[in-house]
Amino acid sequence: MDVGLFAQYVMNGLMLGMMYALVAVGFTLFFGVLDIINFSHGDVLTVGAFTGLATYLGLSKIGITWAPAQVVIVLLVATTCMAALGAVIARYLVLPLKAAPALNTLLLTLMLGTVLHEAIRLFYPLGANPQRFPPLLPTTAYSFGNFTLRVDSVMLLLAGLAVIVGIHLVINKTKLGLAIRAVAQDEETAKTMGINFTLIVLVTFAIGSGLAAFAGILHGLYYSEINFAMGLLLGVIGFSSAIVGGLGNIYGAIIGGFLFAALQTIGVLAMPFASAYKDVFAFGVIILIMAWRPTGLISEKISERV
Amino acid sequence: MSKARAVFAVLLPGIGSAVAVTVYVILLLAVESQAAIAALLVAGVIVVLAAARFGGMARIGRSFAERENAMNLVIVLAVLAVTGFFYEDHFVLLLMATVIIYVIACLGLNLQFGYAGTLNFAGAAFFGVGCYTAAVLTKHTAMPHLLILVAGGVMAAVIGSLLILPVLRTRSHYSAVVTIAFALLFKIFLEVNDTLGGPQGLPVDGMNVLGWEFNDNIEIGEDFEVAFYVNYIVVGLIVLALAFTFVRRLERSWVGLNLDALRLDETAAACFGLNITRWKITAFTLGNFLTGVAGALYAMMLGFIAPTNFTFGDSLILVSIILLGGIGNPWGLVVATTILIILPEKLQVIQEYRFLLFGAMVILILLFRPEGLLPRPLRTYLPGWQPK
Amino acid sequence: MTAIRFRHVAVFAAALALGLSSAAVDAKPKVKVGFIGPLSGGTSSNGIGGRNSADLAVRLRNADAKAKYEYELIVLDDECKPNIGVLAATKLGANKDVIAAATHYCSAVAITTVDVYHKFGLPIIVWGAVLPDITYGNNYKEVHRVNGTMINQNETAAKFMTGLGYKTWAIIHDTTDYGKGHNKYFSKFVTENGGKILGTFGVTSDQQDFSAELTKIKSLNPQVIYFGGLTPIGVRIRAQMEKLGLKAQLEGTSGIVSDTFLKGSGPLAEGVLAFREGAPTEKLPGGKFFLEQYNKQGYSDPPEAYGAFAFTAMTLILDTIEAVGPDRKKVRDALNNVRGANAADSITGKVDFDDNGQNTIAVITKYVAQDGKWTVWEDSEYAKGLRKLKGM
Amino acid sequence: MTGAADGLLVSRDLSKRFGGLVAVDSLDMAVRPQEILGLIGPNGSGKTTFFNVVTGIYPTSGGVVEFDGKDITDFSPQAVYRAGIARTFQRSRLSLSLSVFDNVMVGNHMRLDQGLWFNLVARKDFKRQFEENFERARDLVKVFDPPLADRMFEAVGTFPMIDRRRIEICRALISRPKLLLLDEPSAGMTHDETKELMDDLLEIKGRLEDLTIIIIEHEMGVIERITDTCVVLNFGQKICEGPYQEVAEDKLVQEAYLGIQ
Repeated sequence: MDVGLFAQYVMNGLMLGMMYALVAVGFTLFFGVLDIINFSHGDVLTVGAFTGLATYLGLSKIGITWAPAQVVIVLLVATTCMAALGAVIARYLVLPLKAAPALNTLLLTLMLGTVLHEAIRLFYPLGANPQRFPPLLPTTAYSFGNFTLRVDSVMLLLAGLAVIVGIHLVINKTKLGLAIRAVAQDEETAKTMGINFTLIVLVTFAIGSGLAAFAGILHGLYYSEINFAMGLLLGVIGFSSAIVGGLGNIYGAIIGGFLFAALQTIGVLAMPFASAYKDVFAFGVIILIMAWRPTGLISEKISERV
Repeated sequence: MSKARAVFAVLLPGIGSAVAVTVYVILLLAVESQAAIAALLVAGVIVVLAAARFGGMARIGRSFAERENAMNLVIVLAVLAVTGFFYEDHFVLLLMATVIIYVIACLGLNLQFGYAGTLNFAGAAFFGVGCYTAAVLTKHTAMPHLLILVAGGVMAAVIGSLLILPVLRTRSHYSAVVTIAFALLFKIFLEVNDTLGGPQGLPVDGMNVLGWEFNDNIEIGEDFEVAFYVNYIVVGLIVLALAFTFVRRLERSWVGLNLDALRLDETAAACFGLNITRWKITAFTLGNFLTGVAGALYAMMLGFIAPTNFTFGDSLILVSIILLGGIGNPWGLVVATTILIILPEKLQVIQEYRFLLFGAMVILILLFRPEGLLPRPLRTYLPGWQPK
Repeated sequence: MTAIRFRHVAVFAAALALGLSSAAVDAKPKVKVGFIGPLSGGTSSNGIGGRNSADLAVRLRNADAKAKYEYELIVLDDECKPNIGVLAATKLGANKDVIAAATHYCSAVAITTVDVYHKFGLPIIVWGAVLPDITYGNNYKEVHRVNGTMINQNETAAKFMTGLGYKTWAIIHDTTDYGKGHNKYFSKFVTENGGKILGTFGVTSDQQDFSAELTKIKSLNPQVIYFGGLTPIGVRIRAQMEKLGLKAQLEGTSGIVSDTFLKGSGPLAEGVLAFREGAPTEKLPGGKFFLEQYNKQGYSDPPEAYGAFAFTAMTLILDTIEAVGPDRKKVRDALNNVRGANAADSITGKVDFDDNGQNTIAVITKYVAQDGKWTVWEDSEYAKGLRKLKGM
Repeated sequence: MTGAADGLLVSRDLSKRFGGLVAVDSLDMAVRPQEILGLIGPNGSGKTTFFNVVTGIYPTSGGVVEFDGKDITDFSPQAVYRAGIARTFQRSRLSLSLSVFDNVMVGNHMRLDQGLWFNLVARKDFKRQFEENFERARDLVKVFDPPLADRMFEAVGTFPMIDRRRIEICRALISRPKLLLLDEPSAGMTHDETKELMDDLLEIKGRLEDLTIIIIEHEMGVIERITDTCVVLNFGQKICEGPYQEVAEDKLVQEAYLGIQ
């Protein structure tokens, strides 16, 4: 296969992987602090994307048409709104179930996801149709043989990287991050250390959901199209990535995300006759990995008190 | 004589409620005007709440607990009564048959989730395996259709066994993701796989037992005909009765005890010799079998199946039914399924909003009544048995 | 088996006739007619357009004092999903008060529901689905269709494109019968006309990311990408072509001739080609009248490409009922008789059913997206050479 | 000190490491048949870990466990139970949503017919077996607390701590094990309750004379009252062994306790 084409595949894979990783990080953060799966995450992403779109439309209405400004505002509004939503979800839906079996929370958030994207389908104007997402980034493209590199794709990729690095720094270099890690390590001890547990949980959910919104915008800008159902698959893939990486481990999540994208791309290359099977292939491999490493590649430490 | 009277006294509340519910359901299914339906629903809720408030529920519960077989019979008769009333209304009968079939499927999930505690998010997928098995077998083989029901179950169990290893090795969240991944994998596979009809789906022959065509309306005399769905309601009821008895006896045996024990505390269970693996596999396989049988029957009734029948969303609905009904309580399933299937069909206004509403409802239940509408009672190994 | 079913139909049809003749005493007896289309999901815009148009036909008829009956339109949603469609069809068919119906925009649904209509003896007229087998794959007397099939559509498309001088194609089609059908017929005609197909890709109808397929197509470097599928993935494919810098010309089918495609793709829609059977609404004999009436009713959504056909189908049903009375069997036979000398006039021109109940109008319109509108090729700046198509 | 040979449960050079932490450190000890051995030592001295290693919940990091003359090192929990060792847990691990009878029957697993046919179809035979075992369970519970025996079909969650402890011990004893491992039975109970429970325990011990018990306990009163001999652990090592009085005198032991507490 010629270099340009290969480069193209790598680029596609990286783009996908970036989105998956962003989603996966959210899942893993939630699990870290509360040992729960927030399955509404994928649909929070969708809501984020639509919030972004709505903001854009609003801006154009009031005559703000300078693209850079639009991008910034869209991102700000979407992320803050979703951060708020995340905190609300944590406060009123997830924390109340803290004592209940883990699967109840899983189920609750699954249903919450349904509620979210159904709400979009029903209440967003023509929400059932695919919505066009405006190209807010420069679309100039450079071609090297079969490899077309678009400025916006590069910007998206870099932005994604920046965010992931940012998260890494927040978790490892700030007091907040310290608190989050403390809670993740052992809630009781963290409390005795005078950490406000509830607050940390809310903040973590805010961060994670903000990430989702960011990923949603990324998705919109990259595919120039969003729809109410986009969250489900993204969510499940992000979740699988987090699981494969090993829940509660940010690096695991990132690796998982890119791994999954790689699997899909390889699926296409390996089975040119049936590129449609790429997801079957990807999920199949996930199941196998689960059978092989029941707690993920970078295993989460299970300490069972007896 | 006096004994008979005593028995009757015990039975009265049960039978009374059964009759009331039957009449209510007939009304609900018969009226068309949305306002009337809404009114009926409100009334129903109020009556139930009142009954619960003034201990009526307890009495009814007693009838079921002490005269179980009698009450089961009453229920079956009630269903037949409703069927008879709507003998020529295809759509109502389709709804009823659907409810019956879904209950069978949910009994399977209940074995897995309610007893063994393995949450299976691929319920619709295993249901689908049953459907597709039926589709293929009716088309390409001469296998007797009653056997095809069994085959559907076996197939589901077999395909389920592919997941056994990962499900066994993983714990709660992790095994949940295994089933979720499978649910999606299954649907995508159906969509891209042409030999099984792809997204277009497959036609399925109607059931035919000893030359009796299930998918033809039944003609009696000149211009009196009964909708063909009655056939499926009858078969459905028979299968359901078997499945119900099966699940009930399982729960009321040492096996049921084992499943509860390992669900509630694997480590402790292991320390008392329970073979965790064996019982998890048993529950998972038997559960999938039931779900598959239901699927096969459903496919033959519908006459056409497509991947969109078996989405992740559908699996979620199955799980919601279990939860709404009261985890581990077969009767709860019956009630929950009836509500979740009939309500959106009758209350057209909510039809479009049904997923939204189901979602919201489950969330509320989880927050405020996690034990469900009919909480599971303690195990009674031998109904009516009293220690000497 | 068929025979048995027929007897049933006869029986309850007769019973029905009795019931109604007794009811017919009072002034204007109610008669129910049905409509089924995709009212939710990606193709809902077409479904809603069709629904409004059928509704318009009913309203006009009810406003007409000379009409014998008062009509009620029962509307059901098939979500463009075969299994949902079967349920909807059963619901209509089982409801004996429904005399006839205009049904289905999605071929994948229509092809699966015809059996149901036959089973219940409910006469229907397809108003949008283009798969040939819907009428030609069976000999059901209940099934009719006012719009053309994809055969004529793809023949014209292939001739036209090769005529423009295009030589190489890559085909993307969704894997429903609709997409497969388009793939089959277009491949056939395009190769007959000397075109070359470099690659064919089946995609699922809810696929999100096409970069893999498109990247492979890019390496094949065709002049034209032919897309046999519906609006939602059409939008995605157009957008992702741009991302990957594909310079090829996009050629669609009737499935993307919708305002939603134009809205969804924005400026990227410019220059996309598509083909549809039947003349554009405003160019139809009764098109002007139809649009006037439609706007007068103040529906919130446009009639879309197939609205006129839905209107025609429903009007034809109402005329027939007026003529032979509300009786499924009679209506069915009357519809089968709409041919040759008895061909009906309609806003879409003559309706002339062949033995399979297929309307034999073969006019196909070529469209090009120009300035956010589906413009008829002949009047477009592209035809005049003021703008250039891609891939040449 | 006793040669390991005549012990019912014998551990030789038994070790358990978690990463860097050594929870049990090359421990040699032997329990004589029919004695009650007290296993004491400050928190985190490896007592519970020892139980978990013996019962097969944790794999050993080294050394051997012998029971009744045969090597049971790294047996699965199931196998250990079948060999005749039953235990209770520090945090009571009953199934609160199940009835008293259910909980006791879990412990009786070994004696119950697990065949599907038997359970689902042969309901007559099942009835017989059920009634036998109900009698056995009720008699056992009676020994601890007669009133409790009349409430066999109530959810365990509704009972106070002391009853739960009783039920948990019944669950362990119903299968007639040779060795009973009690992990802090007094935890979460008042002084009087503890005393009551110990009376029950001694009564049982009287009835099942071939029963051997290892008890982990912080309440020295309890230890002094019921144990024949004690083993003191600190940092996973045995620092002292012998009858309570001797042990209580021991320098190391006192340091160990004072050192920590």
